[in-house]
Formats: sequence, C-alpha cells, structure tokens
Amino acid sequence: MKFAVIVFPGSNCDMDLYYAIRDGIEQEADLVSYKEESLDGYDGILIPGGFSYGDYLRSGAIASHAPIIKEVIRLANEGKPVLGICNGFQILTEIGLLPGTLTNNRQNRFICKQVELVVENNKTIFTNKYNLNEKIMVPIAHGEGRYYCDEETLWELNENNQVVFRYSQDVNGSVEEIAGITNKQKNVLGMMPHPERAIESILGSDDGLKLFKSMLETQKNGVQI
Amino acid sequence: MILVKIYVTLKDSVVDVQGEAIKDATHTMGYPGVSEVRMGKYFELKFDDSTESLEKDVDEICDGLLANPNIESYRYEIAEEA
Amino acid sequence: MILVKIYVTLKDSVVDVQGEAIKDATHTMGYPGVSEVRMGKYFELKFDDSTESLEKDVDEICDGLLANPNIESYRYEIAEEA
Amino acid sequence: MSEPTPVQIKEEKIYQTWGLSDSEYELISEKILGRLPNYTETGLYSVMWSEHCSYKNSKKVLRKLPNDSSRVLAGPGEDAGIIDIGDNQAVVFKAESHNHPSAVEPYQGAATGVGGIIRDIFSMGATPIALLDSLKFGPIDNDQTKHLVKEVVAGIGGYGNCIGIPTIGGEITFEKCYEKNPLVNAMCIGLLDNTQFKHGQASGNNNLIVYVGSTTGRDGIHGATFASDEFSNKKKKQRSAVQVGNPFIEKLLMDACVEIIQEHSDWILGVQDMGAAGLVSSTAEMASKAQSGLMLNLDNVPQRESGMSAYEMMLSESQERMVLCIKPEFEDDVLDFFEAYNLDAVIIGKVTSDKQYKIYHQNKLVVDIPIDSLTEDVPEYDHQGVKPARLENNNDQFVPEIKSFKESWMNILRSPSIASKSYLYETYDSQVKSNTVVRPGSDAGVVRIRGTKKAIVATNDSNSRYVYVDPYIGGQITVLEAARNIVASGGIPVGITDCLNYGNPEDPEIFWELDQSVQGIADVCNKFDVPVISGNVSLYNEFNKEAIYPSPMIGMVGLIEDISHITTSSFKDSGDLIYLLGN
Ligand SMILES: Nc1ncnc2c1ncn2[C@@H]1O[C@H](COP(=O)(O)OP(=O)(O)O)[C@@H](O)[C@H]1O
Repeated sequence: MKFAVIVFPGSNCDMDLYYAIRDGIEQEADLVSYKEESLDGYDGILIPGGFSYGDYLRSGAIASHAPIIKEVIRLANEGKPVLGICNGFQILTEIGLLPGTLTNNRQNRFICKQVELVVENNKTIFTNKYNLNEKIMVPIAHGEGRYYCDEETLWELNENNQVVFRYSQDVNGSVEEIAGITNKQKNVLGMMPHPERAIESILGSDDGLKLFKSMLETQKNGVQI
Repeated sequence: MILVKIYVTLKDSVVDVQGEAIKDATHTMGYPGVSEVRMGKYFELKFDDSTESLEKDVDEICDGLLANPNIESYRYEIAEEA
Repeated sequence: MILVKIYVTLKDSVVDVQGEAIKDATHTMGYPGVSEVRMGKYFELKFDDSTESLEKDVDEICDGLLANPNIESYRYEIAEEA
Repeated sequence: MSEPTPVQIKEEKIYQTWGLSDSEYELISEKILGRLPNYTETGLYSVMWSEHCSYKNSKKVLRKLPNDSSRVLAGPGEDAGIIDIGDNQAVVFKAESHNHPSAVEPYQGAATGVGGIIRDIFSMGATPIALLDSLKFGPIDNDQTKHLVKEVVAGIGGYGNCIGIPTIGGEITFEKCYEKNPLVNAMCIGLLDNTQFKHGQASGNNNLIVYVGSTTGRDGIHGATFASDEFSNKKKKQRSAVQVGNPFIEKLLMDACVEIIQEHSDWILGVQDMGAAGLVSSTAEMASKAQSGLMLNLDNVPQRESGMSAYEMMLSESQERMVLCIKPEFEDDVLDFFEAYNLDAVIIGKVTSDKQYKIYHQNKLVVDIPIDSLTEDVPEYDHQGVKPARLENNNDQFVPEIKSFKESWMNILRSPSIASKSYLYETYDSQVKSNTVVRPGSDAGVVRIRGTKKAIVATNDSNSRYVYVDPYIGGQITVLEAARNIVASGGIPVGITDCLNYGNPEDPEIFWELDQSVQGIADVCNKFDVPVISGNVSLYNEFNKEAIYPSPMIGMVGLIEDISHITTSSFKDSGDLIYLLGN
C-alpha cells in the first residue's frame, strides 16, 4: 500500500507519520509537497499533525489554501482513505471534508500527555482491527483541540456512527468528548490524538498501530464494512 | 491605498475560553464590574488602489481565510487612505 | 450595561509574523492587491452600570492585561447598552 | 536624526551610555584606530566588547573548565560543542541564557531564547532533537510572578511546540532573589549524522557572504549590552524594541540549513547564526576566525523598516536570520535553494584579504576598522575576589526543628520548588519526532536515536542555595546532581554545557562566588573526565544592587548504549524492594 504524507511549510509531525508507515506497518510512504497538484498513484492520504504555517491565524486555516488541497478533496470524494491527525484534523474541518471545528482547549493552553480513548466504531477502514469499546492509550499534543459543532451536526454524527474515538474523560472540553470523527462515507478520518506516536511500546504505547494495520487490512482484503 | 478594517468575533453560541480567562483575570485584578468578556480578532488589510471589486474580494478573504464560518462572524469598514 | 470595544494592535516597529503569513496566503488565494496585513485583537467587555471611574478601569485593564505595552498599543470606544 | 560626530562622542562621553569605559574608548581611539571612531564604529565596539559577546570579565575563570576528552570533536569557540557518540554520529549541544529579555517581555524573551539556542545547533549542520530549560523565579505567591511564570512557560512552549522539537526536561525553582531578575536558560541538543561539520568561518578571498531569513528591523538594538546591564527601578524606561520570535520561519530556516550543510557542503564554507549583536557579531566572528577581512554592503540587507541607519542595521537583533559564507561559483545554486524554501537570501558582501572590516551604506564607507580589533583586542579583566562577609564567622549551623514528621513531609511536598511541575511541562510537546523514551517527570529526559540501539539522556540542574552557602562545594554539588540524574537514567555522562548566572563581577564578593563555584565545577569535571564543551555567561543579574544567588546551571548529556538499559525514577510494582545506596 502506498501512502502520501502531505508536507506543508512548517509541518513537524510529517516524519513521525512517515516512520509509522515505513517501520510500523512496513509499507511505502512518500513525503508529498503542498505545492504538488496530483496525488495519482497513492492508495491513502495522510495529513500530519503538529503545526503548519506556524498555525498562525488559526490552526489549519492557511494550509487549507495550499495547491495540494484540491487533490485531497478529489481523492476523498473518490472514496480513497484520508487520515488527518491533529493539525491534519484541523485542516480537514477547515476544508469542509469533516464537519465542525477544532478550537482552543477549555484550559486555554497546550496539553501534551497520554490519554485514554474509547473506540466507538470499529466498523471503519481505520478501526476494524480494534474491538468495539476497546480502550486504548494514545498521546495528545494540541492547543486547539476542543471539538465543537452545532446541535444538528452532533445529532447527525451520532446518528450516522461517525464518532470513531471518544476520550474516556473530559480532556479539553470537546463536545461529548469527541476525539475523532469520520465523514458520512467513512473514508475520511480526523482525530486529535496521535496514533503515529503510539506504535512502539518503548515510547509509551503501541495502541495506535492497529489503526494503520486496519487501513492495510482493508486495502488487502477489501474488507466490506 | 485602501485600508480595510475587519473584525472577527466568535458566535454567541460558542464558549469563548480566552474571554472567560480574561474575565476571571479582571476580577483578580480588582474589577468585579466586568460581567462579560469576548475576545475576537482585528485585522487591517491594505489594498492597492487599483483593486476592483473590493467588497467581493474582502468578503471572499473573510469567508475563506480570516473567519471560520462555523464559529465566527465578521464585519468590516473600508477607509480610503493617502 | 456598558459595552467597551477595545482594539489592540502591534506597534509599527514590531514585526507582525502572523500578518505576514496571512498576506502570503491572500496572494495564494488570488488577491495580489493585498499589500499589507496587520493582525490585532479585538475585545468586547461589558461593565455593570454601577462602575465608577470606567475610563480609568479600562485603561488599567488594557495596560495590565489586554495589551502588552512592550509591543502593542490599544484604543477603545465606550457604548452605552440596554 | 543626525548622528553625533566623533568629537561629540568623545567630548560628551556618549560611549559611556553604551557601556564602554573611558579606558576602553581610549584604547580604541588611540591604540587601535589612531583616530576617533565614528558613531557606527563606536556602536560596533560597544556591543562586541560587552561582557555578553566578549566574556572580558569571565574568560579567566572559564579557562578553569576542562574542555577536552577522547570524545570531543569541537569545544568552546563554535556555535556549539560536539561530542562523538560512535558510528559516525555526534551530538551537538549548548545552553544559553535569556534572562534580561525575559524579565522585560516574558513571552517573547523566553521564545526568542529558545529560537536562538536552536539556531546555534542547526548552524552546525546538526538536526535539533531535544530542548531543555532551566527557570528561576521569585516566590509564586504574588500575581506578578505568576504572570511571569505563565508567560515564560507559554513562550518556551509556543516556540518549541511550533518548530517541532520535543522539550524533554528542565527545572524550575522559586526563590526570593529572582523576584525582579528571573533566570531563563534554554538548552538544545542536536544530532550530527556525519561527523564532518562546518566551522562558522568566512574564509577565502572573494567568497560571498549570504544573508538568509527574516528581514532586519530595529528590534533589540543593544540587546547584548543590555544583557550585560543591571536592572533597577530607575531604569524602567530602558527598553529597546522587543524582538519577536517567528518559529514558523525558523522551522524553514532550520530544515534548509541542515539540508544545505549536509547535502551541499561543497557550496559553503561557513554558517553562523545572527544572535546577540546580530550582523556585526556573526560576520566579524566568522571573518576573524578565518583570519580574513570582510566587505559588506548594507543596502542589500532586507529591511523591514525604512530609514534605518548603518548603526541600527549592524546592531539589530531581529530574529531568525543566518549568515553563510559560500563559494562564488555556487551563488545561483544557493539563492535558488533558499528560494525553494520560501526564504529570502541575498548576497550582502564578500571576504577580503586585508583583515579590515569595511561596511558601505548608501554608497558611503561607514566602517573601516581592523576586524580582529572587535574580537581579539578586547581587554580582559582580572578581577580579584573577596570572600563574602556572610561566609565569614558563620559557624552556627541551621538545625531544622521537626515537630511532626508528617507535617514537615507535607510541607516539603507542598513547596513550589519541590511539588510536581506537570502542570507546566504538559504544555510542552515532549514527544514530537516520536523518539522520546522518557518524558519530563523523571530524573532526566531520554530520546532514542532512531535506527540504532543508542539513546541520549539529558538533564538541567542547579541548586543556587547550596552555591550561595558555599560556592565551591555548591559548584561541585551541581555537577554531581546532574551526573546522578544521568546515571540513574541508565546513561554515562559524556559532556556538559553550562549557563553561569551571577551578579555584577566588578563586585569582589560576587567575583569570588563566580571563581569558587567554577573551580568546584571544574574539579568534579576533571575527576569524572566529563568536559564542558559549550556554555554561556550571564552576569549583572541584579536589581537595585541586590544580586541573585550565584546560579551556575549545568546541562549534562549522557549516552545510553542500549535502550534496554533505560531506567525511570518511578516505583513500578507493589512488593518491589526498595534499597538505599550510599551514606
Ligand atoms: N560558561 C561557559 N563554559 C564553557 N564554554 C563557554 C561558556 N560560556 C561561553 N562558552 C563558549 O564560548 C563561545 C562563545 O559563546 P557565545 O558568545 O555565547 O556564543 P554565541 O554568541 O556565538 O552563541 C561558545 O563556544 C561557548 O560555548
């Protein structure tokens, strides 16, 4: 399986994601510049976390105008898997592939720590290797990670089973402890926690590995969700 | 040169965590009369005089970049400048 | 209720790193006519009607909290409200 | 604004307000130049001859510190020192203080301190892999200190998180003496994947000087002399324009510099960061080290503000700027290379063979001085120390009175310097790059070296109370504490960087503290064969003539040969036995 890791000016978790693919699931990954205008030939698109453009103005706001974004939208609409982690999640909401917004943490400061997540939907291309309601440890590192959406969107998210991960506890004030959601078609996942930082137990947890393995599994065996 | 002043504010339905932190701080500072604080952003953009369709451009820049329509609204003023 | 609108802007001598990144983004979006962007903060504070010495309080809150006198300046408007 | 004439500078003693003494001014005008220096030249001397740039008051003391071992590839004298860790890899590290800027403008002061120390590392071609910081404030029970702590911590996190370097450790202490003069020391560690490194040199006639990065504004002018100044109530107004950090640009600059040094080393001769005293310090040091001269044309310097004088441009401390010395045949390659990173790069001058520093501004020669005179001719002061009166006849030992063990225990745990700091360090991204094996909260932070079994362990330590009570033993204790932290984490100490934070060295008692504590540090370093490969001195940390405690900070780096040897400080399982080692 061949992944594109999108690199924006100032991206800083691009390599983490690259290594998660290369070392974690031993697949191919390319770092693809924000300037590119084609993503042909890739089986999955990964938008890394950290920062982009310094996160000036608002996390993800400036990145959402980069040339590559049109292609990300095209592939998402074609049904290719698109995963946005942290800043990647923020970008996916900014460009409208995912509903809602990530805004300042309730504590009004950056938080970096290991948190517990609950897998709320294991019937997605990203989570089929997890058990339903499985509890996993994954780190967070964000200042603008509080998920917010209006009542109607929230109702839809729940109705369509789009909430994939929730925090076990309130960590940043997100509505209903939402940590990660998909689009309606379930081929685009955005999540604030960093699964790519949780693929080796020596770094504290390898619970994130199954997420990448799920993507691979789906690709290989065409698991029908 | 045309100067455009743009004000972006959080919608009322969105909790303003920065505003709340500031409100608490004003009370600590000894100003209990502050009953609400909302924090927004303020931009000054300068456009070349030659810019046609200024209002359209400003609207697009606000909608697409400066404000996030899910949580924010904006308004602006246009001022001619030397 | 008294509404005070406060505008905090970076002093001209201070580099506006966010403003510059925003300016570049407007060009990428196709608005080359944007020649300068400065980003500031905008606050709306509500005070109880009973507040005496309003201007003094606002000045102190601005100096001590909302604006960083080393790099920012501020101005404000007072509006009576229902 | 018209600049004072050379005669006015002399007669009105304007140089004094910039920190030059009468005898220093005389040395410059009579011995070095044989004429009166003009306004710009006087400015260059005042900043290059400040303690911050020249170490004129501390050099003699610094010589006590050992700086060699079988692992040292480069010691003091470069932007940072380098230690061999085998397999053709090396670690590069340095610590730097940003005390005065942080006192004046805590967020930006701390942020630009982090930015500056990161540039020192990547200017060597090393990839930064970890940050640490050592902070000292007054008691946390007042609003002003709380504000300072909040802003400093936010500034460190704001910069480090954005650029994507994990903050893996540090320390924070609260003590009355730092109330008006907080200490903000930051340390950065980098990894060199190839032990071929670039010296910060500008050599070879006609080679070009390239300026890369942010534009130059009037920020931080006289920051270096300001850093060598004392604070007092009276001088509240003394504020130069504050430098503002731009971690986004620094990230681009970092990636570009590491790449150009590692991939295109044939293009370049030297790279240096524009830190304190910006353009003058970086270019003069590069040329002087290479025994060359330099010609600069300031009209090419990218400027953010209009009407800047030569003096202002040379002394500006605008952040995120680098200087490179390149071969002329690669001019286009270099400029295109930076263009691809969206970074401004321009040629601002060239290397000459006459050892003169010649600066042109608006087609006029505004500086023409021997380049060595800025770096080599600085007078060195030999201060005499006097044992502080408080340490004489001080035989009554403090005997703690313990009424209730439980209560004392709780009080200890409750004291801000001892209590958990997680609230603060959780605002730092300690994991970015996915190499952090031990995060803040243990004895020392550990980052593994991807692709090997090795890991680097690092700690920042200081205990100024001990140093205050006995500078010599306190200095020893500081190194020992750091070494214990490294060893307890599974590493072997391989090198030290330091920040020596003290009061005014012209006060004999303070000089004694400096001298004695450095002696203590040196003696332990020699005993352990751990060299001090880089560091920084911050003197004049005083407020209204009250000095801080003598506060040497030791940043120690250790090597863990096998990541399976890493140990952490927490208790693991119930039923495990607890041993007490030592007396
Ligand atoms: N306390 C110290 N111990 C050891 N080396 C030091 C100390 N202070 C400064 N140095 C060394 O002296 C050199 C010059 O330091 P400095 O002027 O701070 O560097 P720069 O300004 O180029 O960042 C550096 O190589 C630094 O490592």
